[in-house]
Amino acid sequence: MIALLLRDLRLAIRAGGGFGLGLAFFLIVVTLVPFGVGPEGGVLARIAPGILWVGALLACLLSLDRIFALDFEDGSLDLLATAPIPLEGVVTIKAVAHWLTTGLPLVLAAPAFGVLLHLEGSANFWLVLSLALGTPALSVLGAFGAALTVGLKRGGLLLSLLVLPLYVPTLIFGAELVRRGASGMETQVPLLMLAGITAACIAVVPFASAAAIRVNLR
Amino acid sequence: MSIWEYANPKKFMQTSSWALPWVAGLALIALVTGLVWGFFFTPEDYKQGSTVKIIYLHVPSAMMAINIWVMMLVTSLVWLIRRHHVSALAAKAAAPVGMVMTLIALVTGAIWGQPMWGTWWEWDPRLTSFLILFLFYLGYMALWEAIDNPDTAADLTGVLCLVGSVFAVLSRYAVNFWNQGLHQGATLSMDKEENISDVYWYPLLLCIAGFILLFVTLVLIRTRTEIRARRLKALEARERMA
Amino acid sequence: MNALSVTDLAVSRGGLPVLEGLGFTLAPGRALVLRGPNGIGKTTLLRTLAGLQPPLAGQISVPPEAMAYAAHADGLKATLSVTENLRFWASVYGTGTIARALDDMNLRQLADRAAMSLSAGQKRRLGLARLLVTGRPIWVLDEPTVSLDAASVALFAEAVRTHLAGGGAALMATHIDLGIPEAEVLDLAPFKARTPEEGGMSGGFDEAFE
Amino acid sequence: MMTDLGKYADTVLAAYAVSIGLLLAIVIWSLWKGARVKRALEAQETRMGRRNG
Repeated sequence: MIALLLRDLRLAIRAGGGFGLGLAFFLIVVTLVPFGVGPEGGVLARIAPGILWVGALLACLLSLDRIFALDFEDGSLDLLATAPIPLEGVVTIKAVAHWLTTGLPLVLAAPAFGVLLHLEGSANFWLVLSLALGTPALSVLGAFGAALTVGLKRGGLLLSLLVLPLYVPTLIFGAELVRRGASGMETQVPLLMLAGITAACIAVVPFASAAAIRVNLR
Repeated sequence: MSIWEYANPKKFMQTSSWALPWVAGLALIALVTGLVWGFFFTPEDYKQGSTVKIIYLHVPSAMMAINIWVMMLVTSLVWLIRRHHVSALAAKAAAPVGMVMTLIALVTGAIWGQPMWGTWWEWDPRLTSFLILFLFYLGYMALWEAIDNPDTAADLTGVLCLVGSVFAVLSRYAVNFWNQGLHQGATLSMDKEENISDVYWYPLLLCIAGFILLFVTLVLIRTRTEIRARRLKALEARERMA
Repeated sequence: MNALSVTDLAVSRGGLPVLEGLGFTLAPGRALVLRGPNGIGKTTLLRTLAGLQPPLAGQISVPPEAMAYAAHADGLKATLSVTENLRFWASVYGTGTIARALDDMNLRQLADRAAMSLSAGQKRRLGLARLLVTGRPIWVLDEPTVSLDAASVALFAEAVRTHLAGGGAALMATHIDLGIPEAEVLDLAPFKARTPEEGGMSGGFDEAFE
Repeated sequence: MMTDLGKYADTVLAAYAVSIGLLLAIVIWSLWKGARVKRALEAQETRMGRRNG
């Protein structure tokens, strides 16, 4: 399992920009939004949680189709499915690798982007916390979507259509947590919901993803 | 005789061809009667004026939008557990009907909202939930279309339906939390029978029955089509092999 | 004691039966070559044996954790070196050592090269080296010698013989000579699935109505 | 006979028109697709010479 994780991370780094690509996309979104809505600090700070969350979501979506597609094309997925690691474990590791290469960099870089959008100190804290709690769910659910579409040639757009509705609860609670945290309101409910959704996703969704992969390899 | 016998395609084709005219006829009678009754012979609401007549379309379609998804969930489960092909095809057949129902609920809601709330679209929890449900229907149908092998498609859409159901419910809760419905309750609260007077209630019941029967009719027709399409595909494949 | 035994097996591809009534056994130390024209279902059969798809009918009996499957595609990562590719599979199968596989497949000089810079034949050898590091006794190989030159085929045959001598078994599908004359040959053509009119099984649901 | 819909006539009529239009669309589509597949299947069965329906 660890070997698989190391291999995936190594592949992401060698492929060039495994870590950087999502981050660069995130930066572009954050740069473009002020051009769209105007440079007014107050407005930006108010919509910043939403922008950053939607940006994180799209950045995550960008690299989803690569989770299984590469391994499917070169035959590794067949070999992994017949290897002594349970397929559920493979799926989970793949999602973890995806999170480490896209989710984690976003979490770490989020305060910098928050500053660009005039988020204040405490809001930045909530932003990092919400992203850290929420992005793992994005990767796990994304792996599920990727597992469903792994055999398809034109899977990219379909993948987005399948995955985005699944992201709604995480997006809502994530952005709401930042908004409430920034304005000093009660944060317990969105915090618990966000963490709960992520925990439940990690625990349950890999089984569905593994089932989907098995069906696709038939 | 067990209910599972209807999962045999032969038996299903026989039974459905016998039942179809009856169900279709009843659907037509119930829908026409209910809608005519509601449209021409019910009074205006003192607050909402004649817009109250939209409930005869809005409420049944909204109910069906949700119930059809539940039906798809049940048939998907039956397919995944007992591997009855007719069940999977019934789920496939129901999805476009559900999508149209969702669309009707959304459009009538928006048209109704325009004079009532002064805006076509309000990010009201219910409307938003239906928009999300609409996306789920779209994704489900797109996945069916994208996969060539019918058994693979049935399996994958079944799994998607399962996971999607959980997230649809979760989204409903999340959306409620996100925007605590400023508008619901202010309008007619339709869930509580006692808030609706009998004058509106009876034609509404008839319309609901009509929508259900129409749905059954459509699912029977479409499932028959899907079964035939699969037989056609199998015959073509065999012809190529021979 | 058989390593692998198959009775009355039927396999399907895309919902249509392709092979039926198939039965054979494979004892330790023996090799079996499956032959047949393209499209007969060699790959489908091997995928079924490897557990990637369920059989339409019949039994496959194989000891648990005994089989190593190698497909058409080698499953190599182009950006990883030969050693890294092998190390990965060795640790997945929990065997650890890759030195012998490198020697047996004559990959020593290439050990640090990235897989993408290998020739087609060298890649194939690396794919076969992957089999060696799995440490599994039963090899299931799909077209193992495609794109290998004569010397490499001999190298492959040698590796298979060593494996068999060590009590292993090998099941190979191919339509070209493998250079292993002592292997038994099973022609799949007589097992081609019959159409329903001829008394064969139908694809199940697809055709059964009216 | 036409009931008086008052100032909301446009709204109500639009809602009915759109809904009934959508319902008709799916009904017609289902019937058309059903007929098309049925015809294609019959043609295929005839061609393969095993008409037994």
